[in-house]
Amino acid sequence: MTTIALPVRSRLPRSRLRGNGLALAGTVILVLVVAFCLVGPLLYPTDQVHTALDASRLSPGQQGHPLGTDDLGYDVLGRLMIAGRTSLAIGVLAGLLATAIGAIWGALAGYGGGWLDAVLMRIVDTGVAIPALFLLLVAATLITPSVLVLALVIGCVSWLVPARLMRAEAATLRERDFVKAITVMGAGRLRVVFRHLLPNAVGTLVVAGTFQIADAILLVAYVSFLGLGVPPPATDWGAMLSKGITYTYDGAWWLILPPGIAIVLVVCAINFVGDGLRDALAARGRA
Amino acid sequence: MRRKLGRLAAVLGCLSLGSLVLTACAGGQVRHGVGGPNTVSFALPPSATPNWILPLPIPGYTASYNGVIQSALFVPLYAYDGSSGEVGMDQRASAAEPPVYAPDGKSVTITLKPLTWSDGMPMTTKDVQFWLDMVRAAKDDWGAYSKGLMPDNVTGFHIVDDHTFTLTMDKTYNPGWFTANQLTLITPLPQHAWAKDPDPRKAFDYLVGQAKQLGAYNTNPLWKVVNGPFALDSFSSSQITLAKNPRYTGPDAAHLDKVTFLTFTSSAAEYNVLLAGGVDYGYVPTTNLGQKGKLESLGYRVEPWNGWSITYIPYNFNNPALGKAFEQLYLRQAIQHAVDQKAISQVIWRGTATPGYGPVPQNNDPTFLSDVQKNNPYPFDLNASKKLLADHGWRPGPDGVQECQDANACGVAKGTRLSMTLLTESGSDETDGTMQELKSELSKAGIELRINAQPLNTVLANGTTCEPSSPACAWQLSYFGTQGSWYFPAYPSGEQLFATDAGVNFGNYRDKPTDDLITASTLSTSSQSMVDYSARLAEQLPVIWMPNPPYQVSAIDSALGGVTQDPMAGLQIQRWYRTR
Amino acid sequence: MTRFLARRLLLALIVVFLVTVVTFVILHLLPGGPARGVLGVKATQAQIDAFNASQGFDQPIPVQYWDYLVRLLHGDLGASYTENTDVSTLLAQRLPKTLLLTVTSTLLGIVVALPLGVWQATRRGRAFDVVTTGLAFVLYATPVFFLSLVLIILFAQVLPIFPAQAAQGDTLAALLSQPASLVLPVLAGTGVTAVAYSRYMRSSTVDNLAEDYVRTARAKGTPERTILWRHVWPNSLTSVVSMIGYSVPVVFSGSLVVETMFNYPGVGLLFWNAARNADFPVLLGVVLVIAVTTVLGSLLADVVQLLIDPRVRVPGAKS
Amino acid sequence: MSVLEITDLRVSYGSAVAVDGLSVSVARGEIVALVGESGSGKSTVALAALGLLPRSAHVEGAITLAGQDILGATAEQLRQLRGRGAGMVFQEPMTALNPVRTIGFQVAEAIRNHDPKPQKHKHYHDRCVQLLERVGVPDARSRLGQYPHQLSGGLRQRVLIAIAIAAGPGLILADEPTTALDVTVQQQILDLLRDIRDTDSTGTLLITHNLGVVADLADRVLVLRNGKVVEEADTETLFASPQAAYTRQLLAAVPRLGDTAHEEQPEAERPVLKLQDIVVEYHGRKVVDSVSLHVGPGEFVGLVGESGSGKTTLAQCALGLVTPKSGAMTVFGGKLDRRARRRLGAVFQDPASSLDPTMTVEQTIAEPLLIHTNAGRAERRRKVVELMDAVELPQSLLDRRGHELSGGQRQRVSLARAVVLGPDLLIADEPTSALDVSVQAAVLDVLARLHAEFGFGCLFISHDLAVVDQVCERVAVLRAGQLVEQGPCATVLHTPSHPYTQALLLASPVPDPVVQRDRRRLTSA
Repeated sequence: MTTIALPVRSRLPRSRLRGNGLALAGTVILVLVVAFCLVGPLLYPTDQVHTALDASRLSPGQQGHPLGTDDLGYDVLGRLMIAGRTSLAIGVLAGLLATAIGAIWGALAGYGGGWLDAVLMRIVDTGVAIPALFLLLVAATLITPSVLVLALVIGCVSWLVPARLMRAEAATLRERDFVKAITVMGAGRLRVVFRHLLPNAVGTLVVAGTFQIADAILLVAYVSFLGLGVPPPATDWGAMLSKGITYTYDGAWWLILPPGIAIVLVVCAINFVGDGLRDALAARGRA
Repeated sequence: MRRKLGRLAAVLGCLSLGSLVLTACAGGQVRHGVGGPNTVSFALPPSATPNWILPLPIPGYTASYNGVIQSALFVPLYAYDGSSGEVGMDQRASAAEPPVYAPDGKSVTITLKPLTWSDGMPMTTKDVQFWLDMVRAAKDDWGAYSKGLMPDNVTGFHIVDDHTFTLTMDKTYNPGWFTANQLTLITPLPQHAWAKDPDPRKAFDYLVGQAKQLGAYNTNPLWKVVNGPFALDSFSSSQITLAKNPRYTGPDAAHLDKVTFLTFTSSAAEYNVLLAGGVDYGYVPTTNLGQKGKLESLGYRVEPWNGWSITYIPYNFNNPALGKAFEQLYLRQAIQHAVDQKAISQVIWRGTATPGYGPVPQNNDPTFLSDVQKNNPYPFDLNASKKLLADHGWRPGPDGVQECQDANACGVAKGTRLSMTLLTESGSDETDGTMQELKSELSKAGIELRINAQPLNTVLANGTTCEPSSPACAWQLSYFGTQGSWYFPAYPSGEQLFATDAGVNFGNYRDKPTDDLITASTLSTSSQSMVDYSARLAEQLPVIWMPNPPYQVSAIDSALGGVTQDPMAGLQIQRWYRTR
Repeated sequence: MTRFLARRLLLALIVVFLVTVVTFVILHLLPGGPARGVLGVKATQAQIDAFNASQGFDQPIPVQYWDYLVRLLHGDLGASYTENTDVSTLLAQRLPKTLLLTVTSTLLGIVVALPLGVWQATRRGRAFDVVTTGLAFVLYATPVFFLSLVLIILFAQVLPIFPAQAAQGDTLAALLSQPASLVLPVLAGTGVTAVAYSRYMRSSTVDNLAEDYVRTARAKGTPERTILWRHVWPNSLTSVVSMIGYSVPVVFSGSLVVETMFNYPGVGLLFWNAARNADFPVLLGVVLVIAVTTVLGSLLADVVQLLIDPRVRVPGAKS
Repeated sequence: MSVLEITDLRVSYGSAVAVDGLSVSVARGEIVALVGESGSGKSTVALAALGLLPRSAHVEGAITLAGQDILGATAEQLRQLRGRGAGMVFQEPMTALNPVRTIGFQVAEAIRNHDPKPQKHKHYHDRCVQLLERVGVPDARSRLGQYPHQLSGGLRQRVLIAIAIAAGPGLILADEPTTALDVTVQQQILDLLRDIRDTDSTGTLLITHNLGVVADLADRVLVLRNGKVVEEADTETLFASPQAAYTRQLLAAVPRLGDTAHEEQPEAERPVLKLQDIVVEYHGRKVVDSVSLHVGPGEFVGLVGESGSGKTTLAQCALGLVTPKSGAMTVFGGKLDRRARRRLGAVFQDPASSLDPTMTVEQTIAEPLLIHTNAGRAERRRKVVELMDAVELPQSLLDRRGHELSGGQRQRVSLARAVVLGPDLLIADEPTSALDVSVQAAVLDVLARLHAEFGFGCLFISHDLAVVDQVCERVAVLRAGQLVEQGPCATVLHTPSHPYTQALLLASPVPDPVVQRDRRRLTSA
């Protein structure tokens, strides 16, 4: 379940041994969704810049709009595509950023140990204790949101979990014999961190990264729900959903279901893939 | 095989969740409200908890609905509202008989009604003097103070007897304006109970100090002394209850035993409760207006509540980049031509907003409305926009944005681009929609509008009066959004809005003829100056005129009578009654 | 053990201190400040200056922070701009309600999720597991606001069983006087916790079932049920307990959303309104409370771990 | 009459065959050993005997335990047999007990499971105390309330044995019961198992890789290789005249004390490693207590001791991974700085973690070159190839990664990495302990060859006295952080003066049943 603003949510260890069926399904879903968002507008071009108040709130099928139009007359199917681009772009960028920051932070803490570890991890604890919602609200008043800015902001509030993961991983790896052996033979800190710790944590990081992306997509949805999303006429699934929700009682299901399903589907799919990757890595670890 | 099917189920599970939403359908008839039989619950707008009980406004404690509570407990000297059908004095709700102006218009004699404080003491002229003394002593801390106006313009207070007094003014005023916009500020206060210090300044500070203790409203004996139809029953940040004042002696006694004001976080939360029957008098978010039929089947009547207000987007004439351009009337005309007010009102506001073409509220009262404003001098016409720009030396650049090619014709430097940023309130669907529509239409005329949506507070903090050299003058256009419509006092003159250097003239609009008309509207006794003012600003476009949304669209329990949706945003709850 | 606790307490204090620094600095970086928002559109520049002076905003930030800290240590969190009440009074009113919501949904989450996780683990790969795990995935991917809305539509409107909003009032008693109004918020909050906990419990149980001691128990003829509930269960529990403690921020953030959706008069709602009104003292107070709760949560997790896990509680062999 | 009768057992996982056509029977009072190296399928047999194999295992053949068919038994019948028909003792006493349950609970449960009228656990406490006393747990009653982590490894193994015999089974399945234990503890456990057999005439199926243990305890031996029995014989017959080539090879690979001749070496003047009064503390406890030691150029110095003796800590100290609280350490006569590290190599115990899984063999071996030299790609390659030859690895492995290699191959790569810069000091911490004997022999061989080539001094840490005797010239014996004896192997390991060294020597089982019998007589006397 989600956790708004939960960069701080403790990532659950998931089951091993869940065959790869789900992962495959997840991959297929993701490929389809990405194709839908990227290629879709080429095959089904719509005007997502200019409003058309004379064609607003059409139900599906009317006037050649397969999924109807929204309150400003935007074609919902076309909007779903460009919204998906935003959601996926922010999700992927923010997820990668969070993972990258977290990885380096955690590696330094876990490998450095001692006071460095203490200082770095207290900062992480502090970050965890400050509600991300607060940071996002403040950030939104400081800057004009755009895809890049939002990705940056979300990335910067959600690196804590990967940092903790990476720290644990680094602390374990530090005790591994190959690290000891090469340290003893004179390898420097940077070499150990970048040549040994990070490559060995790639598995963990990739898995953490996928979950981070899923979380970021949800977080974007929340941010938009709070009215802090990308400025119109750009939009994302979260913004579409939160806007659609206000039409719940009108029975305008075409404003709610498509973005809602898109979010749930993509987040599920990414989690499936993440689980699959974890299984694969666990299997390789056992080999 | 079984495993595979199971996995399929998991994937399908993902797909099926949303379909739950589809199943929304009509519920049964529910008893509305949360209180006893002769009570009514009223939904307050989001984040609008009343926070000031003392009928002396103080900056920082200006939540809407403070006035509603205050006037139910403490009868104002003169109440103005729209209960009679147009905005005017509400005699029943006033603490005094209509004022009698001297023929020279420089003094006014007022006779109080025989009202009684709830501790049994009669209301007297001393109670009015108490108010005046305190406001005079502490005018800088008094929220309604404006230099030169009340209390500066009252030079003498003369007590005739316990119920009659005379005010002397510094000059001749338009009596209509003076009563509506100045005398309405006065509220007789229980001097015998509240004057804890003979020094009016100290008395004022004491009362303000007490009023700041919201948690003590329930128990503080000060607030038990009231002369209005209601008394305070309970006060908390999430719910306020007023109970009928049994010792009220005026002509406007309450019908209901209790009225409860409920606070909500969001209009969506309020609407959910409304549908579940949790309030008697609530509001319908515009986006849910399609549900009118359903609400009616639930026993509500749905009525827009029009405000005594205008809505607009100020230009920042002091903006270094575009101020010069904004000064060009043709540009303002071109922009106004690109605003499709009818479509915005009809589609985005679902027919509840009223197009507004000038500085006078357009949907309530024809007294001050000029024909020019009424007939809209600049109807939606993109070709007109383009032509105006083309005629003045603007040509669309490669990206479609108009660029000045001829400084003489344009009135601005060659190469100036018509690309402007609009600071706007975030978090409102209607504002978002309006802004997108505006952006879309302007882009068709070659004017680029960049929308910068911020929380209302940020917009308020940034979109204010500024010096051209100051970095604070970076804003170009600002829209306070749905909560930012300007609500007039009873007399809709423009001295605060469009007069040079006026307090709320955020864009620094300067126009000598306008200033003259505004002065005339407050000082002359004729109403023609208001009509001329209406025509002048409808033509001159000191701001972008926008459709004026209703105060709210109300959903009122059909068994609740006596409700007038007062454009002045008063409630007159004492007149509500239950028909069942 | 006392030394361990003292150390953890010290770390907790450091974190809380850092939180105050960070939030304070961030808030004071905001352009414009709160004056205009607080005083309203009609306020004059003089009034704004007076407000800033009265709040000390004309002082350098370190001075302001020091004043804030000194007052904080005296238990003074400042006063709300908009609700003209002490922040501490507001928090004292709201916090119990939020705790009611979060603790109830956490407990309910535990009650539902832990046995569910065990059952899933023992039926791994079978229909029960796959269906419940699939559902958990879906719930996990559903934004809380969406879930709340679905609950409201289903149970407050289609079947008007429960109220769509929580009971109002300043006291906990007022809230408890209408228990039915708590059902939906608690249910939504439980959604947040139960999914996470069950997934964790499931994997913890799966891992434990593969442990050597389970084989030992089997080899001595212990029935499977006994193995599950008397051997695996207490082991899985020890790891899940700390996870529950660490999930405090998750639960709190979830409740922020749940409170806005159900008009629940708790800290989340307070926070939400304060953010909209730039009510700095309230924002600082709420963030501080959440930080303290978060820190206490992980502290509690460690303490509980200390109590239930003999490996931590009892010193080991000196070998 | 046999308590366990396995006929033609075949266990496979998919296409992989773990056990192939194995038949064995264990009679009452008889100890039968299944011996083999890792992957020989010996543990699978024990698990199969109690029906504990995972569902994915495909089992054929017949297993009769206490007269009952195992393969066709219902779940409840199996449960009844487990503990009552046969008790099982596992290798890892650290993980085989439930960490959050008391000893009392876990022992009582073993009785209770087979009580027709199960009572509360407390009811069985007296019986538990008897059992614990029977297996030699001192202070038995107070142990009931303790948790496994409060007990030492040896005590835990005794508790596991108590659990195994709690329901009075006719058979004990002992799967590597002493592998995780120190030799002195191992000796006690072996004695206990023998004692149980002697007094209760319980049959025992002993599964082990350790030929010394077999020689000490077993009556009959089956040698397993790749799931097949290669030889079956009386213990004495087998050790005296092994028939199968594999058995002979196995026996030959076991290092024995006294096999190697030692030359006296003159005291070196400038030792490559010198430790002087080293003290290391962990949480106020002295792990290493004023140890002085030196390694001369080209000299092999063994460091022996049981677990917890501080030998690994001392090694880490020498490597600069642990900072001593006091004492002086010099490497090549100076401080352990970057220049000194260039002349230093290290090999560790665990082959699984000795190589970076993300690196190829070539990258791994070449890494020290990258750190310390400017050698170009081609030169590095040449050097790596050279070393691959030296450690007897085919060049085809150059692009493999760690997890694609066997344990022995990994340790050879570790060795190659350690010597690639031609070090003057090598620190080897139990480099062969995790390896099968035959692999160990080969790796030790390589080590000797590298020594001959590079002439480095070496601190060689091991728990196995025979291995140390084979490779080292001098040896130091560590006990509880203190050095008890130090000197040439010929002296210390053959005519030890300290009683602890004597006890250690006596406890290390030798793959010779005759010697073991003599020793037993000696110790019991």
